[in-house]
Amino acid sequence: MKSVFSLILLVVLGAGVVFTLSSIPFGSTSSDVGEYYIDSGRADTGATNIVTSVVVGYRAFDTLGEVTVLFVAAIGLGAILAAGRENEEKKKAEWEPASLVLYTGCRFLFPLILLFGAYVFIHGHLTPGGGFQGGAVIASAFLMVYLGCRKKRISRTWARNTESISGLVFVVTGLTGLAVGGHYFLSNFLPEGTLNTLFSAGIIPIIYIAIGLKVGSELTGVIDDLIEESE
Amino acid sequence: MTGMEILLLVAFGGVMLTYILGRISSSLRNTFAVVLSLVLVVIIALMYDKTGETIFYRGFFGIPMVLRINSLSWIFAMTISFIGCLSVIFSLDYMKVKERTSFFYAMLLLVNSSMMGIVLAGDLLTLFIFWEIMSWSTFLLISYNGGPAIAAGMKYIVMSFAGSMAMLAGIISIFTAFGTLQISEIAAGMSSASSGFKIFIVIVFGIAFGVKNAIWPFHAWLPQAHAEAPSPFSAVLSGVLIKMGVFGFILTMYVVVGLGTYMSLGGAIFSVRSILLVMGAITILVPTFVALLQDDAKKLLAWSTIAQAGYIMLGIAYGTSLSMAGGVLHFLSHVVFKSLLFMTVGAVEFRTGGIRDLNSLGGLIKKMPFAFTGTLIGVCGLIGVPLTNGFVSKWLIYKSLIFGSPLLTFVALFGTWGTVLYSYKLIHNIFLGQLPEKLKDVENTPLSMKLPMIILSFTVLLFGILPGLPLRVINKIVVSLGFDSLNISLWGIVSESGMLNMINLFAAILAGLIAVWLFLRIGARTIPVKQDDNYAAGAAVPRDRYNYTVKFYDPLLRMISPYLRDIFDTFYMKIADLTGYLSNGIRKIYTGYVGNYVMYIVLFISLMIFVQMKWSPW
Amino acid sequence: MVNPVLLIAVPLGLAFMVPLIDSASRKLTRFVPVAALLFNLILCIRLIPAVLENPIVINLGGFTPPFGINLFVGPLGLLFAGLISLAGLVVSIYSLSYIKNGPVVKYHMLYMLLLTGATGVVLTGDLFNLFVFFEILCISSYALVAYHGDRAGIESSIKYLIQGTVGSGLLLIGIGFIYGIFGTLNMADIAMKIATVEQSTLFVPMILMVAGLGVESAIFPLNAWLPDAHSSAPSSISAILSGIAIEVGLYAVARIVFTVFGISDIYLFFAFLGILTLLIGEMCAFAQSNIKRMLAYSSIGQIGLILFALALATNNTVTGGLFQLVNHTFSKGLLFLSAGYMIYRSGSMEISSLNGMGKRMPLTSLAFTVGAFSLVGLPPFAGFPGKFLIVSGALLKGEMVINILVGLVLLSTVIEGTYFFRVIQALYFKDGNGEQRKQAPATAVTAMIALMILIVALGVYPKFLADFLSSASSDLLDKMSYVGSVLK
Amino acid sequence: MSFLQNNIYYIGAFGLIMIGLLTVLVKHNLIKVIIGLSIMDTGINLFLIAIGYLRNGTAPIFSSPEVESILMVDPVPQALVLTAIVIGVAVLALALSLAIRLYKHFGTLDLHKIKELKW
Repeated sequence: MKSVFSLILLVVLGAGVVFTLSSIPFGSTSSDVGEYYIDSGRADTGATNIVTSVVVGYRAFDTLGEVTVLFVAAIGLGAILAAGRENEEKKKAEWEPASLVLYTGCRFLFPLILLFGAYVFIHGHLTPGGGFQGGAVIASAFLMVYLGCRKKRISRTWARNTESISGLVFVVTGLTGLAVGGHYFLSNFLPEGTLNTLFSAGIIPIIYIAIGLKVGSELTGVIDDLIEESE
Repeated sequence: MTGMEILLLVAFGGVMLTYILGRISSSLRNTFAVVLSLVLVVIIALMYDKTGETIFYRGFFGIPMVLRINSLSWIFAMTISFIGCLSVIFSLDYMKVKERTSFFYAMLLLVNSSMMGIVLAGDLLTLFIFWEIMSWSTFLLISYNGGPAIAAGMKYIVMSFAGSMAMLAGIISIFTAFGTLQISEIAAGMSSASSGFKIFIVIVFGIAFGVKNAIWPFHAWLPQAHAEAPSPFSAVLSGVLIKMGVFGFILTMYVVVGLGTYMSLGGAIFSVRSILLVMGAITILVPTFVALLQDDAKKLLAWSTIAQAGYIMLGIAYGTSLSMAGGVLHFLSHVVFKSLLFMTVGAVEFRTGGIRDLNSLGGLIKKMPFAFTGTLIGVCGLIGVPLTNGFVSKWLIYKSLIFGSPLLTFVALFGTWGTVLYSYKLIHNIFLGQLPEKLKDVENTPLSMKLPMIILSFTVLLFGILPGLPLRVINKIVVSLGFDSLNISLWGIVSESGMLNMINLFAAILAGLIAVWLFLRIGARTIPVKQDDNYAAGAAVPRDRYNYTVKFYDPLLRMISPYLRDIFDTFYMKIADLTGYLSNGIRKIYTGYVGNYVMYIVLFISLMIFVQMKWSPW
Repeated sequence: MVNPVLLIAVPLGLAFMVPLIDSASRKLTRFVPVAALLFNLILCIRLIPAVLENPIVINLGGFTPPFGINLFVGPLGLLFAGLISLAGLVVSIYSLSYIKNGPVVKYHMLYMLLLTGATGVVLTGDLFNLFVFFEILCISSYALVAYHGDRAGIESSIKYLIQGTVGSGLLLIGIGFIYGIFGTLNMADIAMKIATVEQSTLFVPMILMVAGLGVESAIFPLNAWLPDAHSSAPSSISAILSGIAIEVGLYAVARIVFTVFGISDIYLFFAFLGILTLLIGEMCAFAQSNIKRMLAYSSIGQIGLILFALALATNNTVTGGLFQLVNHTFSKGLLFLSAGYMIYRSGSMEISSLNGMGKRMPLTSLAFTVGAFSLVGLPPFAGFPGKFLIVSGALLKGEMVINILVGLVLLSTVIEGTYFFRVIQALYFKDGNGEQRKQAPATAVTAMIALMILIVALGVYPKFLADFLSSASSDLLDKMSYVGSVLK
Repeated sequence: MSFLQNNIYYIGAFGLIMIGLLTVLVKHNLIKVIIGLSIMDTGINLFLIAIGYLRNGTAPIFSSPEVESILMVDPVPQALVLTAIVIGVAVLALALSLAIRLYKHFGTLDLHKIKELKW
């Protein structure tokens, strides 16, 4: 009964959506803003990956917000899990140690994955990729270690400080732009360099590195919190 | 800075200072409160016969807020400060045993100050602001005693707040219609407004002032509130506070709407005037007999207050210069004698340890002679015995009604008969008859209570013998409202329907009294007979059963009480219940299941889309 | 001239810095929010003269709109930013002593980020940026509601999260539609192009966006999370949620409906919705015996009133609505703050357990009374001028329908008065158990006194704010000047 | 048929959104509801991408100087989706941590049984 009613509601909703979509034909949209970005993105920001130039250049403020969202979620998760944990005694579960093959494999792969993650966010302005993707890859390396090596734990202070410093780097870069480069927050005050080289696009790589480290340490922190909870 | 600004500054500043001083020392605070209220009396007395307007504040969105003084405001302000001062003095002993006295004094003074603000207001915004301050401070005072006072306070504030909201609607309609709130300017705009608008204004203001003035059918809050409030405040409440409604009526009908318009407003049969008169008449008739039913002294006085408000209403609504003078004078009389009665009952309550039940009091005449004398004079005023102020004011009202509307006169007279009955019940059950055993050790009235009683009793008699004193001021009011001037002498009044000359009456009564006194003096000697000789036909009855004042007027009451059910009180309670029931039903939509909540969101969107696709209203 | 972007950047930077500060000195962390919000408040005050002259448009990253994101700091945005920092400052002072248990550092970070998110929402000129900041606001409030980790907190938090996520999903779909239709995300740009598209096409995006934002701003059928979340959160957070979060949601709705779409056919519908919200909120509050739930429902009612006032879309009513909004922030904040310590002392949220609090905690009870009187609209507190402006503005429209709605507003005020007076009676005139008299801690008292002074000052001298609000209301209603100042 | 072909991405996107919403509406296991929210998020992301799609378009990356800009898809929705994904992840993480706590308190994840706060 209830599901039927829900279905009817959704059908009505869908009808409205279809009606509106008829004015946005699929596959042929061209927006002024998008075209502008494609045409002058390289000149404006020095990044060849236009998505990056949008994410860290034109809409860098969004990205600052986005980083904050993740930050909020990580703290929030920590706070919720910590609040409940306070009033129960700690009992350490005995973990079965991982097999040698797994253990060695993980240890072998771990630096490689880290390196890959770093590559992804350092080259964010040149190739598909960026801080978030790189950060997620880095976090996956830690997740693998947690799953494979079991007993290994990261240092929370270390993770927290990385997170904090990289967040600060983002904000301070923005504020520096406010102070020196054209007096706009997050303006690109560094030289743009030559296209398609690593040292180009001004502040974009700096921000992406900060984001990469931040996202990596945040996600690792989240994983750590959840694993601690499961113990 | 004009006198009015100084007055309000002193009044409101004094409120705060009283509270702060109370934190330091209670005796310092008491002295300060008394001095403050005396100062207010003096300031207002100095403003006698002044008229003027002054803009005192523009901070409220630039709307000029005006204070103005004229004879109407003066007489009200004088009454407020006078009764306020006496009630503060009365409180000195009364409040000694209670806690949180600083709060009480501060609130009492705040009520007085805000009432002065109301009567001095020269624009409706000022009026409304002070009106609301008065409402909530009164609420805090009524609830002060806790227990049953909680319910009383709640009833008061809800009804009063509903009234205020009606008033706010009216005030803002006026503001949007004429772009001004100054009373003197509104009157000009009002004359050209449509009659529908005028009736709307009369209705909303009528509700607001009717609630405060406890006109039937808005009286439901009053009995409980008066009964449960601390007695010094009951005096203020019954004496002046509800008279703010009278002030409001005069202001709305004769100043805002205007005399000429008021007399012709509405249809032939259901004209505003006739409706108000009928409401006034019902307000006299029913509460008078409800008062008879009461066993609680303060409740009895409370119902009597409603009934007397009906007289004032009749006088004011009738709309001739004589009736207007009668109405205003009756307001003055009522203030004096009702405050006096509440104070005497309060003194009894204070000395007997909180007994207000008429069936368990009695015989206090010897213990508290002062209170008895005060009650006697007050009751005489209430009934309208000659040589008291009540006589003069009722005489004016009867005189003005008797030719125009004999029916209303009959109702008013009939009400007076009822008044006699309950007045006798009051004075007899408290002071006459047998003294119950447990009240043997009752002490005499303390000085701080005697003083206001003496002053008020004196005023009752003074205004009764020299009605010209208040009538001179009242005549100015009457003239300023657009009526003809009255012919007034110090001793009385001459009108087309008869004349009143208190000096003749006074002489006649004095002569009569002297004759009686001489006759008694020369004639018989009284032989005191012990009552218990013949009380129970010689049977041995426990002493505390001797009180024969239980179930006063029992047969009469049994006859009339079925007709006196307070349907409006029931009606309001039903509304309150219904609101509670409805609210309880509505909140069930928040079922606690989150799936439903999401459903509401989707439902909202789907409904919008459905409506839009089906009828395309947008 | 100071740059308004600091309003967002500095608290954000400080929030990122908190872990570092924490490892340096534990005690210092608590004062970070106070410092950040004090900074914001001073900044807002310094911006007032410049903003009153001309709205400040900040192009972030130096890209001109519509290509970059811009901040639009008009009187309205500045009003909200100032309100957020002021209320935030007061509540953060209160929190110094109120929040003692649990992960305190995380509390302060989340708290600061919540307010940063709110500031971002009110200042941004970009639709998607608004969404992002909105998410910061929402997610930090989900976490803060569950801060104590008790049964009620967790339950309400998860319910809030589900509804909030559905809401933000709908908002995002709406934004997607808008981008698909107009090819831009800049609000001014969209506002300019709005006439080029048929109205009926815009209906679904608009209703999706309004519904999405409506969840956060507690408009009637979308507000089921509110009573749970506001009543279960720590009281300092309830104060912020009631005083800031839903107002910011309402701001977003108003901005989108008035400035972005600006099609006046729909305004009356919102007025009806506002009245419905008002009545339902007040009625539900009337039936409550739990003090915080009662306050939460009363927030719904107030939001309804403000929505009604805004929806009438004249300068007077919007000014009145904004005034009422300011009043609601202060009064409801004060109510929650004072109720917080009373609940802390009595250990129960039932109104009956607050009996006799007037003797046990006089100042806290006084604060509650002032807040209640102000919310009900009694002079001389801040609620009265707000109500006066709303009613006079509404009656000035002179339409019969609106007159009737005004009647309903007054009726609901009576209902509201009834339940608040009931609590006040319980505080002062009912006998409680004879516990010792003990005041709230000094920081909490400071916060409450500050709010009380603000409420009385606004009530006595409303003109102080009214002029500013009047230019804020024209900021909201004057679509053309908004477009003009962004797209020079 | 051509309608289906032309709009397959939209249909897919809204299909996912509807499935997600329906899950939230009718399922009363909290984990399933969270999965529903996640599906809905995915659908929205797909929708955003679909809006910016250009038929036969390429990624907006000038990996070498000779790449032409004519057929590049709109980069804005991609940037938006990047943000939206992160937000989705954030909410998901928070929701799961709440679910863990909820289970500790109530011993169940059935939302019909978690109705202590109501009315």
